[in-house]
Amino acid sequence: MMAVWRQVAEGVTGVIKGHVVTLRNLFRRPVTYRYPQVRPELPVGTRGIPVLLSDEEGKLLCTACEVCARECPVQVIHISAHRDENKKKVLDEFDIDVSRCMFCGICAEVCAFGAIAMSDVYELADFEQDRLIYNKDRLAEIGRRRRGPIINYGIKTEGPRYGPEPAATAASPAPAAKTSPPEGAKP
Amino acid sequence: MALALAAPALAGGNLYTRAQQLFLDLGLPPWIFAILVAAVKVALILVFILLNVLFLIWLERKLGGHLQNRLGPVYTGPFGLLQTVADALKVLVKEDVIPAAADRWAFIVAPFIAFVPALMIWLVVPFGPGLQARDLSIGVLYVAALSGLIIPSLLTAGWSSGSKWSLLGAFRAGAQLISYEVPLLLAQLAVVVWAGSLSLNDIVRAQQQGTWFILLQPVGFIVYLIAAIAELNRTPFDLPEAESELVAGFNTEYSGFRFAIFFLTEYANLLTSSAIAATLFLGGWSGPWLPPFVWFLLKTYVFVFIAMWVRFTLPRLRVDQLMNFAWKLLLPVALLNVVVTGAIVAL
Amino acid sequence: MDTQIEPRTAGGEEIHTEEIMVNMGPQHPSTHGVLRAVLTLDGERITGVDCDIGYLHRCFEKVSEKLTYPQIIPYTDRADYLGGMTNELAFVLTVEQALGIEVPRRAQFIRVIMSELQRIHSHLIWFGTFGLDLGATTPFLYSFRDREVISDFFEEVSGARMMYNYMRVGGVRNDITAAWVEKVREFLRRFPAYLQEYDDLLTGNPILKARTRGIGRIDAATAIAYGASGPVLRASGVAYDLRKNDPYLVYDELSFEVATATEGDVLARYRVRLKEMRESARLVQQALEGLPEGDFLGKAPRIIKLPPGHYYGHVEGPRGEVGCYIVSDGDRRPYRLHWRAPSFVHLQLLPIMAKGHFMGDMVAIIGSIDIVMGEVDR
Amino acid sequence: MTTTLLVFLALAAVSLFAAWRVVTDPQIMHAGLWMGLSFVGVAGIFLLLTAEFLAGVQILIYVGAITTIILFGIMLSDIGEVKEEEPPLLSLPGRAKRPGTPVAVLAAGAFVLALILLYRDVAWTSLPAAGTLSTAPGAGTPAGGLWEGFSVKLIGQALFGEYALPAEAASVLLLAALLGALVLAAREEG
Repeated sequence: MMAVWRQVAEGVTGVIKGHVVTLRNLFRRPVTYRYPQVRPELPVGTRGIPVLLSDEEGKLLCTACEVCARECPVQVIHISAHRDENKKKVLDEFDIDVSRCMFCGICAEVCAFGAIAMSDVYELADFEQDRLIYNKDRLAEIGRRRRGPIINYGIKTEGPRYGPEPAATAASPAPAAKTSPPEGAKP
Repeated sequence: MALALAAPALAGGNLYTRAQQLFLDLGLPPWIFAILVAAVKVALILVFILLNVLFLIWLERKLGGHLQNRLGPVYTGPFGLLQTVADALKVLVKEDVIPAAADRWAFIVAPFIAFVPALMIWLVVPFGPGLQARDLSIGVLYVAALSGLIIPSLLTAGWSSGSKWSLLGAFRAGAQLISYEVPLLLAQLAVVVWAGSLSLNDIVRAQQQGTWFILLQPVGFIVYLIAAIAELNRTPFDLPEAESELVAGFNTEYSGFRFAIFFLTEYANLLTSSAIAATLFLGGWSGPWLPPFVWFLLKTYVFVFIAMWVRFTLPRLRVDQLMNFAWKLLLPVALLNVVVTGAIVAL
Repeated sequence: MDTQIEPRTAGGEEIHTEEIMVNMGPQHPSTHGVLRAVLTLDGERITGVDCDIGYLHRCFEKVSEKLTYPQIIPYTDRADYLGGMTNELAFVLTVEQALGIEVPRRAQFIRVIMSELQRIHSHLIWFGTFGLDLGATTPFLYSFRDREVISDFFEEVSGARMMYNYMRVGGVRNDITAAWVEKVREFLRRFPAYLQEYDDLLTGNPILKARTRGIGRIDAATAIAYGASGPVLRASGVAYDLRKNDPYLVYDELSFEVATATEGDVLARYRVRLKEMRESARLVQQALEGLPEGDFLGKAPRIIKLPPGHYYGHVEGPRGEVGCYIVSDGDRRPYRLHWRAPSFVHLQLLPIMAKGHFMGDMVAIIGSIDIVMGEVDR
Repeated sequence: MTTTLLVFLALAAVSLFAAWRVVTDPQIMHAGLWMGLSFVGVAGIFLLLTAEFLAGVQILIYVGAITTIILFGIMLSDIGEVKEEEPPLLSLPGRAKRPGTPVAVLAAGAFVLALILLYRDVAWTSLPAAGTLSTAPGAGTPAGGLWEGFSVKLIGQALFGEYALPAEAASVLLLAALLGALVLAAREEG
């Protein structure tokens, strides 16, 4: 008989405790925010779509060596180039099919010239599938538009980097720059 | 709500007699006037219910959001207040799908079998002194009878959809509603015994003279609370439409307008149960300082808040546990409560 | 409560009622992905379960045969998309073992931190969806609230919230910074309070206990026979944990308990996972304390070619033993890659667990084995 | 008086039409729903006669309980539609013939006759006389009917006073039926 009563008491306190938890949370600040108006502050090095970087004069850093196209696991990079009179490769086309890209960042990683970086652009929905194939002009434009430093992650990247140099050593990302968890993350 | 506030003037006040006089002067038969008055009353009640249901749906989402550390609806209107309106418009322009396997006739009729009684219940709810469409002497019985009509509706809906999920949901709904109606009625019965009348108006007046029945009938109130939530198919008793088990139960196949009717009925019933709870246990419209109608609304929303709070806290019961709970725990407690109440009243 | 079906007889003859066949899924709110379970129901009782899988098949193993080893790493994230870090680890460890690469100590510690954060991350999702399966919506949002913090950690260090592509042959891709470590410490300080909230909200709830106790019971012998691992096995009373039984990385230097329970039912699995979250938090704490200075990425050949042979590596993922089996013919690409997915193994237990229980229990059982369909179908 | 008459006629028509459909609708589920409608109509007539309690009980028990049980039964047994080649149990003149039809008509006629004979001698006027016995003022509003507010009390007094024995006998009978059903159902479980 005692056991039954204890069980009942346990059940009632269990239910009440649960209600206290939800009621307490009713008066906390919500953790969500009005997304398109309020935007999350992305950490440096977030992997959005890969973009092409340019130097100070606005010339693309890409040399059309096609390493990225070869290393891309999903084969979404298409490059074509021709040789100019000095037998130097000139980039004609550089397309990324963003609809199939999986944002793994390998292209940026393997690029020996630091010509590709992962941007912080992630809103890619479009009404036409064709528009999801980004050509070199669009990619370069996003690359110039970047906000904050783009860190070309990677193991072997030592080429020139566009944007301010991060504080840490070549390979370490120093992501401490300006991140903060979304507001209200602390209960 | 403002319209409903104007009702006393129409129902009992000066305006009523003057209007009546006007009609008699015009030489019209009195029954035309009676019908007109009835129509006005019905219209007022309909407006009241629909406005409240719109608000309730918004409240449920907003409250749920904040209970869960979310914002809830924010984009449509101030504080997202127009979200329900937007949703209603969206639902109404949806394609009206009747499944090929469905029994057309019953499929179409089913939502209305629940909807019409849900609105009719409000004929006897006392919004304030004299603010009642009709003070039936069998008020409590009337409410019980009409709220029971939802069962055939759900059974019909589930059966006619021609879907197994709907059928299972309908079976569950039928079994659950029948089971929980018994303790619900017994909880109400204890109040009736104490007040000595079935009329909702009398019950409010009895509480005005004495104390609120929640103090005299705490057990009855808890039984009512639990059974009412079960009758409303709300978590933790939302088995008929348990989305993780039955997809959406009896209304799996419903869409568009008919789905809206079911949705509306659900919230109208929540409002009804809350209003009845306020009337039976919380003293109805009685209270100091504020106008009676405001008191009535406040008390109604206390119950609404509890129902929503519970919904966002508890997990769902299993179907056999639901039955066990009704028959093995709730029913004996409710019966005992009636017996004890009867003994106290008799002494 | 006895929930087994008893043969219903009257006058010596068995009475048969018509059974209903129901397709649960492939699109169903609680199948955690696209799983189709064909249920045979006697009223609400389940008399048979027939799982139909493959709706999410993406040819992971076949595609891997056409990819170089570094290219496979992002694919492993997508097998069990809630356990990316441990999946990558399983693959990377296998390759390292084949090549005989020594991984720097700092990288090993970082890998432990990531694995354990991943475990907490995954169990938080499980907690939320399990609550959702039982009809409680609020735990889901609370656990996601807390999970987001870990996602932020991952994003900061790897650049992605789910598909990390973080582990590398020979180490990890990026170093962790002091600021990051401090943030994780802060999270770990708050984490017990979160867990307390979950306990108050769900664990102590009598409805949860009634719904889970004695449901979906599986005994140790059956679990072993079916090759179960992870929390499903440990909830049946077998204290088998690869972190203890076949220590990899630096797990043998860290102290933690293997969470076990003996009942083998849904409630036991629930308890084991909650306990594991606590233990994982302890592990992260220790790994942060002991984090040595040094390289985070060791020396690895530029072009990775595995010597011909068969290699198997495994780690303790959030769901159980994640195994990677590579057959190499000496090329830059594996000749064959097989992925041992714990969810796939545990799904085989579903018919045994579900038989004789109610429709509503089915949902709790699926929730308790914590399947990820991406991993089942691969 | 015209309003009452009109409403009565409407309700009677609905009830009769529904009742007719109950026996003619080939889809049994629909027949069950028609039956519910017929009960609702009868409840309306009760209400018209200011027998509110009876109306409430009619809805609660006949529509809320009996129709539900019948719908449940139909759903569980999966009878579905009566096939075209099988004529409905009761066929109307002109449709396919059923040997049972004349018997059914005879039985129904006899039942109606018996009811008429039974109720012919009931002194309907005794009700107001009983009303004077009730000293309680009741709660009827001025707008209510003559006996509004009294009927529940009267019925209660009658049930637990004069007719206590029959009422108890009926409840014992129901209890026995309930237990019987329980025993039958329990035996199936083995």
